Amino acid sequence: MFETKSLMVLIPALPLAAAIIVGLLGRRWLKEYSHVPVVLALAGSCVFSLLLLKDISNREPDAKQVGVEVTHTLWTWAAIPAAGVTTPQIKATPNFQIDITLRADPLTCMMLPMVTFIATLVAIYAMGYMHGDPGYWRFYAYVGLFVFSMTMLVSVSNFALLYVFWEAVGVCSYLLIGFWFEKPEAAAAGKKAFLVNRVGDFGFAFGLFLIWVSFGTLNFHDAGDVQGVLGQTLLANPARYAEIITGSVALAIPLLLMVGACGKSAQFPLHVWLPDAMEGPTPVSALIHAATMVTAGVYMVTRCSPLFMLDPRAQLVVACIGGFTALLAGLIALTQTDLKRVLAYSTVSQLGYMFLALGTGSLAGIVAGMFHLFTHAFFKALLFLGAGSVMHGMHHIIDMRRFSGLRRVMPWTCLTFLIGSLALAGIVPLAGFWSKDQVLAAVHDRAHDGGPFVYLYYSAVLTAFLTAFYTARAFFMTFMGPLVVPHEVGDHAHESPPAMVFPLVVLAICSIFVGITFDHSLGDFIVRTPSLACTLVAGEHGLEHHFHWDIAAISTVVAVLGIAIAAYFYLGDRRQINALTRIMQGVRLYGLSNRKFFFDEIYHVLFVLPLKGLAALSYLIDRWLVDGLVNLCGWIPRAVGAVLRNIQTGVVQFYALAMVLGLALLIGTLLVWKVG
Amino acid sequence: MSLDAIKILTPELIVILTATLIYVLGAFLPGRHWGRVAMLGLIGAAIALYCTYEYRFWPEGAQAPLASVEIKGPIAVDLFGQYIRWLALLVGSLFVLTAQRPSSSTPAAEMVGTLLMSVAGTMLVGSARELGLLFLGLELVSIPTYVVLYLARGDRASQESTVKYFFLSILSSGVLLYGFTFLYGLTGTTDLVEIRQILLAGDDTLGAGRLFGRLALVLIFAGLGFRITAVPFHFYAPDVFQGTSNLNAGLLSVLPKIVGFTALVRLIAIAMPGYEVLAWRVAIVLAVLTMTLGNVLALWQDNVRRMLAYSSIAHAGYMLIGLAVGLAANMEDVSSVALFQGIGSTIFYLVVYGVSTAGVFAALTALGEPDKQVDLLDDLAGAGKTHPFVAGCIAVFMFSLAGLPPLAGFWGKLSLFFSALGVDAPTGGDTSDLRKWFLALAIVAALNAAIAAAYYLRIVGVMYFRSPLTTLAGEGGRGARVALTASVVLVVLMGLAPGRLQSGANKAAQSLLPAPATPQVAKLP
Amino acid sequence: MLEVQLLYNYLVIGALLFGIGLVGLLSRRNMLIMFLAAEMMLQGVSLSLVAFGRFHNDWGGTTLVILILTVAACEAAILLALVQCLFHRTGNLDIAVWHDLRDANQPKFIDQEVPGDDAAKPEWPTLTPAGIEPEVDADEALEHRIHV
Amino acid sequence: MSAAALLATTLITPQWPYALAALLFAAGMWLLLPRGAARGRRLGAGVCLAGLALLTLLVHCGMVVACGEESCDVKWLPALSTSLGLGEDFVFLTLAAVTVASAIASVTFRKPVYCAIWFALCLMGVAGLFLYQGAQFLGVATIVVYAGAILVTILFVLMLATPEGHAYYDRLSWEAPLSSVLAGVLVGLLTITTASALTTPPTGDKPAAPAWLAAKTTDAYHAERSKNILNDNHLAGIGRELFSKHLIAVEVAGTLLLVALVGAVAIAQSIGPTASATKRDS
Repeated sequence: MFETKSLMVLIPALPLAAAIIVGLLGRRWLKEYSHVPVVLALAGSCVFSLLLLKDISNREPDAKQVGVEVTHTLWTWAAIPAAGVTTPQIKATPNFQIDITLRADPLTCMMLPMVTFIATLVAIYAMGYMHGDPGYWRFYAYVGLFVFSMTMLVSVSNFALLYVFWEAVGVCSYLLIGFWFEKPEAAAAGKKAFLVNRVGDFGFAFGLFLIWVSFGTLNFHDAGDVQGVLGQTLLANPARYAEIITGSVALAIPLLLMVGACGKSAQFPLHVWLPDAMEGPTPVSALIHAATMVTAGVYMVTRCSPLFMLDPRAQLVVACIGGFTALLAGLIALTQTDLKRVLAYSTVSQLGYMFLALGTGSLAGIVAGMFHLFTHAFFKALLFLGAGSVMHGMHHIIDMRRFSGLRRVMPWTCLTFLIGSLALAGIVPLAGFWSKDQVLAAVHDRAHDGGPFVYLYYSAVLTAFLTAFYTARAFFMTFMGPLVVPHEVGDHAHESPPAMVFPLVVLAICSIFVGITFDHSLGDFIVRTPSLACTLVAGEHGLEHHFHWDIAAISTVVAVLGIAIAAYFYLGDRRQINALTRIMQGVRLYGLSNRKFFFDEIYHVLFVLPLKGLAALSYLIDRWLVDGLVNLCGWIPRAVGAVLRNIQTGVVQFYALAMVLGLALLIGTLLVWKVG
Repeated sequence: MSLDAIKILTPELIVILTATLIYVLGAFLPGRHWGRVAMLGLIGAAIALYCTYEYRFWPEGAQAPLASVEIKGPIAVDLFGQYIRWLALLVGSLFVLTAQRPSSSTPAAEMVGTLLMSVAGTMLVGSARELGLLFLGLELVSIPTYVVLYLARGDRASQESTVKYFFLSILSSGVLLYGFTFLYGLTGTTDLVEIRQILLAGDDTLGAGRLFGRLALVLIFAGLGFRITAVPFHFYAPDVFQGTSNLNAGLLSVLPKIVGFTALVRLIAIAMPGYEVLAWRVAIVLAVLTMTLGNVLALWQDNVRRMLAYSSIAHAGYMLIGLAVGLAANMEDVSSVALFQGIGSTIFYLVVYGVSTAGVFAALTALGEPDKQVDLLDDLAGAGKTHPFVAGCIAVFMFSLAGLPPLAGFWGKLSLFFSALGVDAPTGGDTSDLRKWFLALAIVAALNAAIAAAYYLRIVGVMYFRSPLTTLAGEGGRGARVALTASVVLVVLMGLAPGRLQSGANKAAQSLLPAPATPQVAKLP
Repeated sequence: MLEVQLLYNYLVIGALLFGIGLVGLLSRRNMLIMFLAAEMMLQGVSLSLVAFGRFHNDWGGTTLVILILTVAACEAAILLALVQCLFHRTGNLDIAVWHDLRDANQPKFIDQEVPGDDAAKPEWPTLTPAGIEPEVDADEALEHRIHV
Repeated sequence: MSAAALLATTLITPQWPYALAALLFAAGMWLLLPRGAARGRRLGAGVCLAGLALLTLLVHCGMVVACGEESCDVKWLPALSTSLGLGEDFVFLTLAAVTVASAIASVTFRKPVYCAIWFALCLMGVAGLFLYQGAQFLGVATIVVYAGAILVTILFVLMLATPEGHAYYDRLSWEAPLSSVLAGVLVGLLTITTASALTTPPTGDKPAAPAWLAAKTTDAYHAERSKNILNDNHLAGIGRELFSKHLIAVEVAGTLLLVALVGAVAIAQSIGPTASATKRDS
């Protein structure tokens, strides 16, 4: 029905068009109907993405090709031509040329439907959630712009364009975090996100410079006689990579790219912005800060995996950053009382999982990371939307200590949140189980050889336990127990409107089935991506499927254990503690005879306090060391400026004096320093 | 020669005649017909623009009509001159539009006419090939500037800014002229082409003349450093910007930079072969000082114009990179690629910077009212809500100045950085040192770009994330709005398709030197 | 004199004039004197230019000096108008008055000590009176002439 | 070679007398500049004079101080010290002395009117120097344009502005020591540059004239010059040059004058009732 190339253009074009329409007409004319163009466009994009997926999955790589790829050049964007003269004596510098080229390959085709599908559901959800907000049209314009940028990010075929849309999604994220800009925290959070991301972008940009200097092009694909960085020619002959980039450059390029990925995907030490980014509207948290934009780093590392394969140290760094972040964020999530913040730290932790998988440097690991990205998008979006539903019902109160037992007033939300929680915790047969299993298996494979991966494996298992614990804790605190609602809400606690429940249900169904459905097929599909299909990454054998019973068993046990302990504390004890508190107020000595009270104290001292301490320590490191470094970097130029501004005295003759002084210095130097 | 010269100078003549006409009409027009005066200026600029189109430089083969005009004289007929002319007319028209509604104490005819005169001066500098004419062109930019500075507001601050600019400007003119003196003394001619030939041939008539040459180089750098606001010749900029109107601040941050860089290219990069080693080192030192100082001081400012003054200083630093590249590359070979890339990226950056800056100041003008301007950063608070269109445009300009893709400023910075990274050791020469210097320069520039983002975003943040403190009138006139819209369209267009402009700049840079049919360069002993 | 010696001497005189003008421009606080000093710098430049022109047997130097003369005239015109207005506003010609525009944290410039009017009444030469001594009208003593 | 050694070789040998002269000049300028009280002005004049005299010896009389291992001796460059005649020398030296001395006076006198008058004298000197060079037109033009037009107008404004003629700001200088030292350094640097460019220091006993000098001393060269720049029809030569090669420049100069005229009128017209009286005049 549609040609591949027109599909590739239509997918990003529709959201862009919708964003422009809403941006121009929304304020005056569309007003509360601003969602119409965006929802329609996103749904259209989603359909086209699926068509494209079908198209690409039907293609088989021919003999000359590594993997499957389709590229479509729209126009030449910029050209900094080397001057026309080239004489034999002059080393011709290559033209710096950027073509607007879209590409479709399995990796892109995996990302596109996921992004557009979740975006569509979030847009529908926001119809209920954002209803009546004065910036309704603005919200939809931003969302359209974001989806355009994100779809472009995954479909462009050039590092420069990747960088452009990398920034573009950052800008959209900035705008959406600061959406309620009258609120000081929101403005500050937007700024923080932007600034921390700049640090990452700085590294990324330097990585791009190095790539350009080494390869002479920024293209992924081959164009004419220019051999792309990830083009067929180089992939077919991976030995050339080692000739082009050698020594420290081979290490520097992946590390600099990883710095960029750390910024965008909120990895240690640049993870600090993501929890604060929860100041934005909850649909935004679900779409941008859980499912799509934050995975851009993972996507980019996967896309560039041939570059990461060149130096094992780079892989180790990626794995260590991932593993450490996963553990750190898991620990912090234990003690958070803000529902959205628990989920935010959980996102950081799960992204760490993905990087850990990518860092194994095996095809199975990369596939596992992408698979986890895929499943995580569904259940994390579900959880966030569920949290948003709670917020909607609780009049924007999200502190878990102020409500409980909401299962009675919000049955749909409760049910879908439960499914999401179980999926996140990794309970059979929900989505999280299958992907987490693959990740653990990939790490375990590397741990056979000993070395740091052994520790990474154990920390990953520990993280799985923590994940189950804090997820269950959040669920129990919110939905179980006696019905408590904040007094601001009064009797108005209610289930959310159908526009919000519908996406929840759809996502819940997806969270149940995407794992088991795509367990093998997703891997088989994306290994045909050129970057992954080359022998450098795929090795001799390609992808092999094993189901690791031992690992599945361990992860299940760990998850169940986590849930059980959470249940013990937050189902039973909370009631006990509440009752106890009341009794203790009346009868002082009675408490001593209550054995449960002792247990509680012992557990508290033995278990909760150290963890809490550890969590607090992590938080402190986070707060003072990392934030402090970031602040220091911002402080230095200001301090220099404070000193230098003293020369601007306002007296003309001082200025003239300084000018002549500069002149005298220049002349004096040229007399002494006899160059030229 | 004279008839041909007149033909070639048609655009300048038209602009000057329009200005004169405006002066004359100003004496007869009763009341305040500012709209008409600005319209007249605009028509003049448009006709002049059409005349430059006669020597269009977009199509490939269009150099032919230019080459056929063989003129030995003070006017260079090359694409470089055309590019500068075209740029001057473009930003000049934007400024004329912005000037459509001056304050009630400003005599509009004098204002607009004088403004056009300085545009004519800029155009003249673009194609001047002789020391005397070059000097007059520079003065034809700065003398009108004194006048418009004074006429802008008619209050104490504007008087102060005029007096500051006046004295420092005549000091710098003196220094520049002293540099001209030594250049003339070195070679015995005022014609830049002849100077180049004499220096290339190595028969400068003074025995130990190299000392004179170096002296000339440094003095010229110092004199023109004032125009381009290079540190330490930048001092006037923040004070003068603060004390004058938004329109004048825009004028001051664009036109002197254009003439300064044009003159530097013509005088140092082209006319003084054999002195590049000193020249590129001076340029690098100035570049590092200039961009760093501009950026760190901009972090502290609360006055919008003052902040933008420091920003304009920083941008001069970026542009000096391109000049340094051009100078360093020239060392080896006339036909060197990097020479053209360096100079080409500098003039491309001039376009990008000029349009963005003209846009910013047009927007600030539009937000204020004729007798009360937008001064402080606080005045802009909440503009995102009260004036969404203008605020959005300012945000675009800020992002462009900060160098965020995909706006024009990004390409400007990118081509500068690439030209710096493209400096390569010439074959056989031991200049590994050279590459290192330029790598360091690129890194410093990148760091500076990161610092700069902080204060550009601060403006955006103030507009969008704060609630208004004062009410912005938004009575700057329709002209300012049109100028602002035109600039924003240009910035976005240049961001989406900068290719032709870049290749145009490169071709312009190539046209500075005769085709490399005879690439032999006699090295000086 | 020999050509080279002539050139040498003129260049040094030019440099001296440039330097003296610089001192005046940098130190003197009267705006008109500052302008005179700046013109003196241009004189130095002109001398050097003419000397170079003669040395090279070329007209370029002379023509450049003529152009400099023109520009100096233009600058003088602007300056005089400007000084008129500035004087009208502040009542003096002090350049240091004009420093309201400066970086926000900078203190105001204040003279350390303003010297008093130390111009003692000079003794004017007087003619030996001859004939009948004229009566001096006190009102006719023109105070302002004392200091020119 | 280290930077310090470079500095030493560049600045100390044979250029140190120049540095000394410049330094004396700077010190004299500082003493001469208005500093509140009038003390030390005579000393300043003396120091300044000493510096200038040293400079004259070095530049005009071709004195070279060559330092050996143990002692320094003074030598004279024959190529430079040869003069064509005592009378001519005297005329030149007088003109130069008048010019420089009145220049110094014109920036150091406290009363602005005196400054302007000294400046007029300086202009006379410059005009004389122009004439001495054979630049007749410039000599006349300087007097007509500067002394006749600009200076008289400035005097006029001065009279209007400060009739009593002794304001506090005329008796104070801004950063006098720094600016005079800076100017001294600049003069020194320029002189040293000129000296090293134009003269070659004597090697051994016999000071050698620069080889390239020969070209400028030939009869043919002089003959050509007397046909060109030192022609009897000097004015005609300038006119031809100006209106052929520099025609465009002349036109631009005309434009510039127009702008200045209009600008000056526009500025002068703008004096309104807004003027506030923040008088700091004593």
